[in-house]
Amino acid sequence: MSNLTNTDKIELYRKLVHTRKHDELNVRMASEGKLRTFYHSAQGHEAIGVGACSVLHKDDYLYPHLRGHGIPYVVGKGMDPKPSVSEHLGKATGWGGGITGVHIVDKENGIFAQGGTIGSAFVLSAGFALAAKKNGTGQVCMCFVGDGSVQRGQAHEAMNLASCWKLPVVWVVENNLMAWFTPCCDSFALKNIADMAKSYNMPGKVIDGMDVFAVREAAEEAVDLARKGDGPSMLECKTYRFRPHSEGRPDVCHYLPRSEEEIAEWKKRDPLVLCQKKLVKEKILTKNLIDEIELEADEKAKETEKFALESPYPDPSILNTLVYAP
Amino acid sequence: MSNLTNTDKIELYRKLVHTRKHDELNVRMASEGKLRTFYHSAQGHEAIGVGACSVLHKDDYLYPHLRGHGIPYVVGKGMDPKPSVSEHLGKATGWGGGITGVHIVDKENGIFAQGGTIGSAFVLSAGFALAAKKNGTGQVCMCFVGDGSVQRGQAHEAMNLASCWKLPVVWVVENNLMAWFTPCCDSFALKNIADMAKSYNMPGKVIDGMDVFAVREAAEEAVDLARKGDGPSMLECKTYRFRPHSEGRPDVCHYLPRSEEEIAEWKKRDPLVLCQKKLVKEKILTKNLIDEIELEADEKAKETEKFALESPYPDPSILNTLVYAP
Amino acid sequence: MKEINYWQAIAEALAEEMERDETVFIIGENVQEAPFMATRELIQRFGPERVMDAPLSELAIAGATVGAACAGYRPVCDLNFADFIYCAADEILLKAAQQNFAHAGKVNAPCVFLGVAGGGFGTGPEHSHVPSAMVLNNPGLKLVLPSTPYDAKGLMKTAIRDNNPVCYFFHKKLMGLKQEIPEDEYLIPLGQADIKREGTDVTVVATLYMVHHALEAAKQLEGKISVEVIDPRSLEPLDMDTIIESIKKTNRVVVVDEDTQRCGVAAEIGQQIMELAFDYLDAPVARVCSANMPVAGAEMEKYCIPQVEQVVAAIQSVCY
Amino acid sequence: MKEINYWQAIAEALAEEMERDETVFIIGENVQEAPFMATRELIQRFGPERVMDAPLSELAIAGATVGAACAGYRPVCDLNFADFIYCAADEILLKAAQQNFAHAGKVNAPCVFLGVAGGGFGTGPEHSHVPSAMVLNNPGLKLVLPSTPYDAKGLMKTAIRDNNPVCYFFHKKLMGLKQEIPEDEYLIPLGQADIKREGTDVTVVATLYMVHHALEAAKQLEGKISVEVIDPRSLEPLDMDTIIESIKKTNRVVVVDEDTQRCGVAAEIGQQIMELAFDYLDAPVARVCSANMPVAGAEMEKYCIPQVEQVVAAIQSVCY
Ligand SMILES: Cc1ncc(C[n+]2csc(CCOP(=O)(O)OP(=O)(O)O)c2C)c(N)n1
Ligand SMILES: Cc1ncc(C[n+]2csc(CCOP(=O)(O)OP(=O)(O)O)c2C)c(N)n1
Ligand SMILES: [Mg+2]
Ligand SMILES: [Mg+2]
Repeated sequence: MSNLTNTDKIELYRKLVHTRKHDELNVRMASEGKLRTFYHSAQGHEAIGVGACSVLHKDDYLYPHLRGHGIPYVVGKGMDPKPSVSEHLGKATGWGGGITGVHIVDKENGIFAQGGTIGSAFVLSAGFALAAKKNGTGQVCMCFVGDGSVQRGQAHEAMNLASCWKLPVVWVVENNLMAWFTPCCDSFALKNIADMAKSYNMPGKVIDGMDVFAVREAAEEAVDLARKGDGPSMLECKTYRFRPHSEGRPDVCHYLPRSEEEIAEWKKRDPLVLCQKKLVKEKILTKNLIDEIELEADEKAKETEKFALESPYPDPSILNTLVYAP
Repeated sequence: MSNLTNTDKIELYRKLVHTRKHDELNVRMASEGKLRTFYHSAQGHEAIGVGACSVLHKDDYLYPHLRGHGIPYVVGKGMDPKPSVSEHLGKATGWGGGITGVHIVDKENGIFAQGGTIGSAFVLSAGFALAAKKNGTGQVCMCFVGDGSVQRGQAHEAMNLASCWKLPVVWVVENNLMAWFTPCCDSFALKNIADMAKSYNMPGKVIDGMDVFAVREAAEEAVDLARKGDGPSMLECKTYRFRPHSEGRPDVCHYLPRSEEEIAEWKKRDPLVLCQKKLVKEKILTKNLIDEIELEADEKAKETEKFALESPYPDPSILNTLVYAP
Repeated sequence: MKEINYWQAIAEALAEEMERDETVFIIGENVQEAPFMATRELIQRFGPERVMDAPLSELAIAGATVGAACAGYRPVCDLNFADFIYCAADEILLKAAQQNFAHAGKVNAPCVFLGVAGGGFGTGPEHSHVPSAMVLNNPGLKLVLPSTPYDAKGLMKTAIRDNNPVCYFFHKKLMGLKQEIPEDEYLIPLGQADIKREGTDVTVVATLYMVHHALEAAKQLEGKISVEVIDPRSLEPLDMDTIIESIKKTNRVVVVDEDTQRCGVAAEIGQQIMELAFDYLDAPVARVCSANMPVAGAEMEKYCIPQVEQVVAAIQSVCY
Repeated sequence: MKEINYWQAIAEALAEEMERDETVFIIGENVQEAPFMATRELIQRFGPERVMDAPLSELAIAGATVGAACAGYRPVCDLNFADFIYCAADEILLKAAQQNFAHAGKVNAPCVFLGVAGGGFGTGPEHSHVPSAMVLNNPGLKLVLPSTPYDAKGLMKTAIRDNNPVCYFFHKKLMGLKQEIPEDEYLIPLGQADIKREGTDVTVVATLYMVHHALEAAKQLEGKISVEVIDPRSLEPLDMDTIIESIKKTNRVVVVDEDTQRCGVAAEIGQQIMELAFDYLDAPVARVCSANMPVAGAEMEKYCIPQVEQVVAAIQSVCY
């Protein structure tokens, strides 16, 4: 981290803001009943995707977690989040062509698939990492999952296989202390998920998932290991989701409302606020620059909305041609 | 173990011998082409099933590993191995009624199911343990699996669930260093499987799986924990299979013949030999008693063979009635 | 009589059976909030020991269901989306299904696998399927597909009491459907079709939400074609007698099913009709099913799953 | 021409394709020994980087197959027993099958899922199934079922080159079957049925080992009934044209299939025949399939899977 220039730091802040604004756009459109599918807000999680993806090369493989349906990751990797709303409206310009209303794919930028069953990320990403290793060009695969995903068998099998074969993959666990309505304390017997890495004889680290710089630094280290051929690692980024599991759904723990205090407590460590404070303190961010970035992000979000609304739906006659590749 | 009487010790030896003789019977009949299904010999593994099951109560749940298709476990638990050959001949007196030629079931003695897919043992036994807990009568479930089974997702999910819910289950891993033709060193990234227990915050111990007394002692401890409501544990019993994965199949490591020296080395620690030596040394076993037990086991095996050969096949008209329970 | 909706009917059945039989419990992800049954009644009444929020572990949840069932309990395993049956296929389609058979009837596995099924909300390929054929292709499982609150309640109670594993798929689009049902306890046997509408010209066989498509089609054709709508309510056991009786009268039949067409329910029913009533058929059995493709999401969904117009067209095509 | 047996044909196809295309590799449990193909040729020739012994982890193996395929490789994933498709159903039946569709054709997953299938050795319910219908009910997968060494080789080469995931199930009972095949390279396109025997009275449609049952039945009926045996060789794509052409000549048809009867392949083919050739049918399509039960092991197996006598009887029943 020490080697981040001021520009790098501002860039991370900028990405956080863009992520948040695009997420807010989706949240608003969901509340207006405009989205055609569910939306899982990334608010609270931004620093993870943004920080970790910012160390990736264009040709590195990326498997996003469901939060923000890709936004933090693509923004982190320097891609355009514009196709996000289009996808949610089922438009042809969506990043999955509007076919599912959810999934993201971008071959040029290393995003090859996304699945709707939690945990698949683990095994598919092992496959991307296997390809990376076979390619022999120093590519890595970065795969984002939730704490819940780690409870699935896929996690175990993929981590074991990847470690045995020294596959270049970094698993970033976004531990928001909860999967759907079930808290981690009731669905893990151990405290830190990162400790599970020991079962696979690979590095596992607990990171402050609200601190974009901490995430970036840890990601850089893990990616370096992978690129060098030293195999997989796991980063457990502790975070919190500021909104309900998905928009319009109850916000409960088991069946009782989540604690207001807990939410308020975590919001004090909002990743955007933390980053801004730090950079202001370091005199890297000025009030002007903050406003400028905010404005730019608002503009960008507006553009995204307009683009989505004006985009055409896919031509239904293509559906038949999509079942099998030519 | 200190509290084992001489009779207990002789009984353990007796059970080892009976297990071996019944296994040899199956192996011989397989070589004669008489068995209707495959047979996975337990030779080398006997101390594990015998030692661990000897601490179970009649109403404790038991899920056997595939080695010996149940023999070491039922003998350990004090049940009759007689239906073994019958099952392999597909006879109605087999312990699964001869329907599959493999599976064992004995409700009275706590054996409720066996599956043909490696790893199912983990999740089904979590269910038996859940029932045990709900019953509230201090029952436990003991589940035997191979090292290979631990590589499946079922292992991870079941151990995590059982630990979260403090289910009374003891997982006994028969680590014979190999799953089918693939050695553990190529399919685990860590050395001792028992260390995986840490991921589930439960006790995990490495045991000498050739020493029936060591196995029994560790099992007793783990079962006590489970009965007290302290949840699951894992025992990794290091062992070795003396024969090929299944009868009549090549005996290779990956694709090259297994090392003769390695086999010979391990055979020096044959669980029967170890036990016999120890008890002879302790002057508990005499030459006479050894011969007597050998004779008795031979007799018993002969009886089993005769019983199986004379037993009828199931009436095929029942098949239709078995698809759904009445 | 009292008015009740579809999800309330399911919740009521669960509550009544849990009250009646201590061995019944619910297990699954977030079942305390019961996201798809939108009820907190069960957790409040029966507590976390009998309404068990499990980790995100389909293999363990389904496997533990089978194990506990073998050992004398009657678990109701909530899969969330019925599609998630793929995430525990070994446990459900092999272990649960084959338990009784593979062990010579010595141990059976009475349990219910609950899943919300079907399209209508554009939820995309892994959240919109009605995986019926997969269940039927693996004998040992029963399959219940309720189309009304009355059926949902009566069939759920029977499913829980059945000594076999039962897949019980309920439909997203029916959640709010209201109906008067008896105040008193009632059960509906599995394998008893219900004639949802009488008619004389053509028989339409449908389950779940497709029953409502069939009824709507029948209404649109009123005065022109007299449509009989048969809802088998369970596909295993399947009441072919009622279907064949109807065909003897109408000589024409359309099967409407929301599972994928290929190797689906409609092909099976069509083939059985051919085997049992070939000489009564004036036209080939027509089928209206989900297209032979994954179920697309959002706007594209409607091109993948059966629409009322297709049912109308199929009826017209067999009534030439 | 050279004589070769069924497993050698498969191994030869693999070797030729691995030689030709560096992106082809084999992944699975114990593939170096290749237990079901009884060959060590591949590992000796291509080494452990391309013949990869994986941990006992079906989810990871199948998932990694899909991932690597998306990223430009052409993995051949050996499931061991075809039944083990249940152990990675999400990965195969959803992820592999839907990859192209769900991502608007932007990334496809060219791979082969290999499994040894079927009964004949009494190996019991989780080791004797031919899970065809499950594959067909989940569009996006292709399905190849070779009945001879010639077909096995030519179809495998095509399967590997196909840009889609292909399930390739080969049959235990055919392993030692010998046949002369060309010395030179050849490919067989998917979706091209082969008429394994010409006849005029009745059409029998069969795949895998059932082709041999059909041929045996035809032989037994020689002089009495002239039987045409059609082997579609792949069920997706499925060459219905050849089947329908034959029926136009024979007007009678029996479908023999080793998958479970209910919602199986035979029902689908039967229904399609009804839709496409109803007026040509002089008798209902008959089917001979595995019984609606798990496949029992040992002595009981023969009561569960199709026997030649049943094929003979079905032929006679449609030729009344
Ligand atoms: C296999 C599977 N089971 C259940 C679900 C339903 N589901 C969607 S998101 C989710 C919770 C995921 O939790 P986690 O991985 O912690 O991610 P988070 O939502 O907390 O970011 C669940 C249970 C699913 N999509 N797939
Ligand atoms: C899910 C599944 N995958 C593969 C197999 C094939 N198979 C049978 S036994 C076995 C090896 C098991 O190894 P392990 O668990 O270590 O037991 P061991 O045979 O060494 O005692 C394999 C791969 C199977 N039966 N089930
Ligand atoms: Mg979470
Ligand atoms: Mg082993």
